[in-house]
Amino acid sequence: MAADIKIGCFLCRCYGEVSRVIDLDELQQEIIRFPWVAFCEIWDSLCLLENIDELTQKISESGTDRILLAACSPLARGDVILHALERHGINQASVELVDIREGCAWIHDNQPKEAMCKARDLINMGLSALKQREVSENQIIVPKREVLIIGAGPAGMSAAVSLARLGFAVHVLDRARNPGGLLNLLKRIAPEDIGAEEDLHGLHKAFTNNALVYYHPGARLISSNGSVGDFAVEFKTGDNLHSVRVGAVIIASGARVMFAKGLYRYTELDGVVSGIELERRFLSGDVRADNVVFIQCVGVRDVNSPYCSTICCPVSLKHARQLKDLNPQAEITILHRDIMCPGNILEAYYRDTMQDGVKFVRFDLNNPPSIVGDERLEGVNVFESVTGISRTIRADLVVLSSALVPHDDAARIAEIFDLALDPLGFYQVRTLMHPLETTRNGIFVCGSARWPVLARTAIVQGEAVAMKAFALLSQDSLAASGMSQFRDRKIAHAIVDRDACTGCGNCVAICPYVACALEPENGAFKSRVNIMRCTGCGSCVAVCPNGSIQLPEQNARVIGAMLKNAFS
Amino acid sequence: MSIVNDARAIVKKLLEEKQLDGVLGLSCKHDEPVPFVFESPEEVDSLVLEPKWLFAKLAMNIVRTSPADFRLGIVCRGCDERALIELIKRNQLDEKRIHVIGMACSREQAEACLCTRPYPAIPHLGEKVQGVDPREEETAKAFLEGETIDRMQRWTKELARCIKCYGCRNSCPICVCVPCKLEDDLWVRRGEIPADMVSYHLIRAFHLSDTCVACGGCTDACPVGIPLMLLQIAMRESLAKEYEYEAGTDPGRLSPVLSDLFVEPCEVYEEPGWPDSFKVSDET
Amino acid sequence: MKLEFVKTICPYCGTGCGLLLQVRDSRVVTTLPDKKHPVAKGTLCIKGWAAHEFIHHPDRLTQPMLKKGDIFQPIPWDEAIGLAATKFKETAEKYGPDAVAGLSSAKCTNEDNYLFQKLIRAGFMTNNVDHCARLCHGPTAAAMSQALGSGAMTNSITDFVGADCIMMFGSNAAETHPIIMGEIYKGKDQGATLIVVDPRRTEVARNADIHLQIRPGSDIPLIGGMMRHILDNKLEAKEFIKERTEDFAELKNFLKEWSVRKASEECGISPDQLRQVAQIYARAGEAMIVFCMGITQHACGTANVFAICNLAMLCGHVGSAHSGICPLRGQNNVQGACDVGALPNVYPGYQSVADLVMKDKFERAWGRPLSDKPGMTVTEIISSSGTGIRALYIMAENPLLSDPNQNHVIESLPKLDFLVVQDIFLTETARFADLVLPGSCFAEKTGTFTNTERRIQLLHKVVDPPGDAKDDFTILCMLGRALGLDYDYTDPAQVMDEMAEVTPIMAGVHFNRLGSAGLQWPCPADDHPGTRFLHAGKFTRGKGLFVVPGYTPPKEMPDKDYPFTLITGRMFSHYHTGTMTRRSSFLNREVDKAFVEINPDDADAHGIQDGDKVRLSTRRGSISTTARITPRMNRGAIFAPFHFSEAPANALTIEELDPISKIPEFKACAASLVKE
Amino acid sequence: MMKDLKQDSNGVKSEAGNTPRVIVFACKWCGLIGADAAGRKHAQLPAGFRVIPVECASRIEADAVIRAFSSGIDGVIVLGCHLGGCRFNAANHRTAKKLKLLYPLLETVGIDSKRFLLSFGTAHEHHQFEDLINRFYQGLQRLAPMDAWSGSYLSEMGQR
Repeated sequence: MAADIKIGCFLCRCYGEVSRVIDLDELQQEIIRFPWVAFCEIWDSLCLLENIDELTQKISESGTDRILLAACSPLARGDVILHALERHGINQASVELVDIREGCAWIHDNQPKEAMCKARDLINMGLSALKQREVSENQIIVPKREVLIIGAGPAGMSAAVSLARLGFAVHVLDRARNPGGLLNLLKRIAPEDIGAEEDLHGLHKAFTNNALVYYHPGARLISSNGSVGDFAVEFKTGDNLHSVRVGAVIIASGARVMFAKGLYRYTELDGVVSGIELERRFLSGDVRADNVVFIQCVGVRDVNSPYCSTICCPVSLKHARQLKDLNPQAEITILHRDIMCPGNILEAYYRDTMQDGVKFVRFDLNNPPSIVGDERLEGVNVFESVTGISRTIRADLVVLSSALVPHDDAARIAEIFDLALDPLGFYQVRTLMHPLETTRNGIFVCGSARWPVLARTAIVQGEAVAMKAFALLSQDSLAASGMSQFRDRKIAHAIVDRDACTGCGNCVAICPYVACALEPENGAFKSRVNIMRCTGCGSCVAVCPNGSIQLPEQNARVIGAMLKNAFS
Repeated sequence: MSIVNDARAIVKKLLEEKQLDGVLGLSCKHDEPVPFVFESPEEVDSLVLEPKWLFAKLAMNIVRTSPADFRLGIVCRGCDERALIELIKRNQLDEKRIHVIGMACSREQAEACLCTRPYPAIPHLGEKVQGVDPREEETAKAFLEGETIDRMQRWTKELARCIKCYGCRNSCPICVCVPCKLEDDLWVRRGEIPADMVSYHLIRAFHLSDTCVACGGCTDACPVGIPLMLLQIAMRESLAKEYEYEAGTDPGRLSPVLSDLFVEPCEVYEEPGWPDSFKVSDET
Repeated sequence: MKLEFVKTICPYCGTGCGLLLQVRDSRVVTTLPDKKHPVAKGTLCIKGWAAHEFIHHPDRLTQPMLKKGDIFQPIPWDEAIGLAATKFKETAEKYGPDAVAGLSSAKCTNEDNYLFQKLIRAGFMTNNVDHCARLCHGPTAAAMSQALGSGAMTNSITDFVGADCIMMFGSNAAETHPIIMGEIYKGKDQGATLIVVDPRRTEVARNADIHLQIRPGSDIPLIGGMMRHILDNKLEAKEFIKERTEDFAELKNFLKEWSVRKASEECGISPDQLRQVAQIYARAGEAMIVFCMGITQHACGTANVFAICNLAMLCGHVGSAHSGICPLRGQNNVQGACDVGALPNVYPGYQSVADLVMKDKFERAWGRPLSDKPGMTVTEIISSSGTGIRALYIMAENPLLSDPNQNHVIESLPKLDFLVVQDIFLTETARFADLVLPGSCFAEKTGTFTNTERRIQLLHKVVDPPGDAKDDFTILCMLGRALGLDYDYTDPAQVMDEMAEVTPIMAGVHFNRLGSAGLQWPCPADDHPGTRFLHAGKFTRGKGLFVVPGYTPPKEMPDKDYPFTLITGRMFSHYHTGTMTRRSSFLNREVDKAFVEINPDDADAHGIQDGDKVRLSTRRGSISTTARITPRMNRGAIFAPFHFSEAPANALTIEELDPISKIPEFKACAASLVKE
Repeated sequence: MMKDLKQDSNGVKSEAGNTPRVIVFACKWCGLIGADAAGRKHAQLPAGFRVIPVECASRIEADAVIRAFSSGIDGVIVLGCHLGGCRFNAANHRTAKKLKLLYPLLETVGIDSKRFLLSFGTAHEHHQFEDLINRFYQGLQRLAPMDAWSGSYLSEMGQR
């Protein structure tokens, strides 16, 4: 590291908050002695507006290349200062913020001697870190103003429409022949209880005749390259290959209705049908049934697929009511484990259904209902977990409510885009805080691809991701800034020393963002980091056997120097 | 004795049938066994199997410096085979270009090495014998058991003898990094013996935590007799316990510590009011 | 893809570990330990692992060079040899035979050394041949051969395992002979008490049971005190003394003056500790003494060794499997070089030149008239350059860095009429040469090395010397023939056979017998298995001789101008003058700059911080180096390694010679240290 | 190092009332927020610990922890986000697994596992950070000092 580096120091009294515990003047005397310290000043405060202007002026005049601020924690006012400096064109990487208020003065104010000595150490650590720090080079790209949407269900369509409305061209890939996704199979929609077509109408219209929406029916994804701001995606419709360059990708590939083969003698007895079949009968209009039994939680909420697909309860309620409308005398029983109807609207929907005279019987997982009847359906035997009585309910139609399961091609798409799937096979979202982001920057997920949702929610989510994509692509340029830090503070991304790299592949294996890749280089392999993908978490640094991959801003020498000066 | 003859027969056959371009093994002309690449069946008569010799790194260098179509056979023991597999997993070696002629070690050898698995996946030579449990062995016990403070003193005493010959690293079949962190002032202070003990030895040991095949090369190569291999035992055991993972046994399986908890879960210690902590802070 | 491994012997210290050098397209690419080697058993030290690194270094000399004006110009071999021969002849005729001298090398094989000393002796009829043993174990050879009859290590390295007490005087084996240290630790683990006498708190000292941190150069008082205590408490081995030694009375007499109290004051050790140590050593069933430069490199070096011999004989701890006296030889073949007579006072096999019978024998063997006048030693040769000595032939030595008071050497060398240096690199010394001959390194020659335990081991040629360089054997033969000697050997084996004829102790040694384990001399007959330990039952000289050690404290004691005692020595990653190790990237990375070790309190007192540039001065000269602050130094003592030509410790050392063996006092001189 | 040596005799240690020296590697997203929160409520903590902020706990290589111990530090804490809530897409899972392997090693050479704490999920929970530091210190107090390493050996080597 350059030994001739000059560091300017500012110590903040914070109007006595710090200085009543720590003797800053003494510190100043010590600090100023270091050859690499250009100057050291004590201010009453650094964070007020006028301070900041003064500060920036001071810094630019002093001509020092690194700045140390000994003040409060970044969460208090620290980041305000850093952010302000950034705006004045002072790279945050060249500024070190040492927290001597929350981190020292306030938690040790009953032991000033130790606090003093700790403050000294913290500042030493800061200085040594500054000396060792490097600044990672930055890569700017101009994002493509187009978006790729996979799937044309409610989610996909609404996303497409709202993006188009914002003036973005969207390519929508659909595995089906015409847009609408699962909605096309439905007659009515829960809980609003309106006709699917009429509900869809507006969306459909906005979608189909829209100059900015390029709809590719029967499309099949082939490959993807690049990263946030500029993805190159190839797909086929029929035999002809298309390739598009887009700035962001929205995955709205939806989910699949479970095929309950072998459960409750489904496909053995004609009387036993799935919810989706019932829908078909509604559409064709030939539904005749006096005794109908619905069975909930088919194939879900058990050890194999331990999740609630959330839509089945509302759907069954919807079906029950439709049947009641057709035949008010019909005896309708819903066998359930719990009725999942969160929120006021669904709750109301549930109550109304009860009032309509639909019976609800609770069973439990350990002895589930069984179908009675040999060649033709006679009834359903159920053990009521509430009363503990087991009885047989007559039925000429048994409906197995159909759960949604991850779509078959989810895994394929995930592979093409290097995305992670959660243990159930739905798309992994980044964290609680980033519910619509997948594990890769610039790729979003919405609708039932992310998690089974009702049409309305899917539409809302579609609009939401549209906004996300818009926020991303409406910037005129993207920097490789990893994840946005507190207040969008720029953070490091990893770089590889190609000479030292042994090509062991640890970084590739561990990178949570698939940012590392191995490239053959005269016989051996060398790792390379895609800095647009890299978020600077540093996992790779920790597993690199010989430190050939580093985060410049916090390279091993920085950590080493801080350790060395931690207690001096 | 017969093992040697079997070995020679197998190697001869492989070479005659041109299945391999060379076989790496020990050649003993005038009573000095040295590593040698047998390329013609005639040479094979000088092939011997003792003493225990680790060929993995050597094989790597040979394959790297030989033409791309050169296929190398290696007459090696279980530990050596596992080392080869680890090297393959780390892209240091192309598995298509090597062929292992596995040899099971004798009980004596196993005891000498404290080897838990003294045989290769497929023992072409010799009879599989039961491995030994290092924790049963007396000297090992002294280093692995007893009070913390005793172990500390025991190890300090041993490690304080280190003469920093780098033999443990050089003889390790899996240490291949150039440059090596151990030569970096940042991690290990240079120019002093005993080597900056805690850093040198623990960093070395930890770098091999999920890679060590317990071949004992480090112990054998230590001039002052520090039983370095024992540093690895506990870590290997914990990997086995948590993930049923043993380095070098499954070419297809990456080290579990490189994946997240969804893929390979491990026991997470939960302390009330103190989530996701990995250790008990106090018995009270 | 041909993979080739050649077994050979490590070129560094006297332990003589076995190496396997891997050769790929006629370059040595790696070093591996030799698992079958009797001493090393498949282990190596840091230098051993890097032994191959300097072999193909670009600095290697590739052709003979003649100095014209100030610059060297390459010349063909025949010319070079012819020139050398004529020059030497002229000088000998002009100024008489004793004007010619040769410095042989402990880095070269026994065969090379034999040919070299024969060349000087038979070629010019002078005994002015010596080598660096003078600067390490000269006193050992002198004293031990006088007291016991043989100057060599009495036992084998593996014998440390089994001793009850191991006492180390002035040896930092952990850095200088690491593999031997391993054996010593083994011995300790098997129950031996390890006692270390050293003014520095070296790694050895830290790992010892007892560490006596004596004042530099106060060994005789210490040993005197011990012996006195042993006598006072009747712990001496009366039988042994009566049966096997003589002149005991004189020792007794001498010990009168060394009361334990006086002794302890002299060496700065508490009387109790001194007594304790004496008891441990005397009571031990079998006890080993290890000693090294700390004993010998003093103006009273020979006396020190006498003292050690006395101590050992007093307790009867010599001449059995696990008790003896073990001087650890520094150079890989310093033992051999002495054995084959590269010394001014003896012919091969320690046969005195002054002894007319021997002279006669060798005159017949070599067919040339010889001189019966003992020749000059290294230090004398250098200092009388230009006066006594006119032409000098240096083979693979670097006196400029290895000899005391460098400035003096620098003045002397140019005074020579003619200086030939034969080496593998253009060493600091070679720069002063008129003629430079490119020699070969250990990997480029066949021959034998003799390690510190008298084990004669075979090394095999691995690669050819670079460019036009020739192996030393060939060069010597060419030169010999040019001087009209019968040097028509074709193979080093013939030389070994010739040696066997004229040297009884090696009479039974032939290449074909050496195999992988080698042979330990004495090996008087072709069927003799070699000797593991000496003096069994009877000393080589007959009866062990007690010689009174005359104690002289270090010449230069610290004073107010030069407040420190400077100790020079080696450290683990470098070797002697660094010619080879400084050119091995791996070793040089470990330690790349000179340093001086100083005690924290002293540092404090002089306001020196770790890593500061400091100026280290003595009355001879001064160097600029870096301070390394470590508690391993006593107050008042500082330590500087002499490997670094940019900060040569021997620019500082005093040229004070031991009266008998002429060894300089490297281990103590007054110095001052100031921050730059 | 000169400085360090003085530390041993009469430096910080005595000055800081012999409070054990602890290094805290805290991830900016949780550990640091926890520390900050503790600071805001003026929680009184032992003064012997120094926080080194990192982007994510996953950046901490075991070597750094080992280096800390080898320079005579009495304890090391690594703080990351909840194992469910890593900002970096479960990067901290790898840390958890990797550094967990350090316990057996430290235990083997006799560095008590109480000296090393690997904890996930202290964001915004000042009581937790406080509690954690205090209990860690209680743990340390109960241990024999690192002297076998730091005293007899390290100090002789002139290390801290």
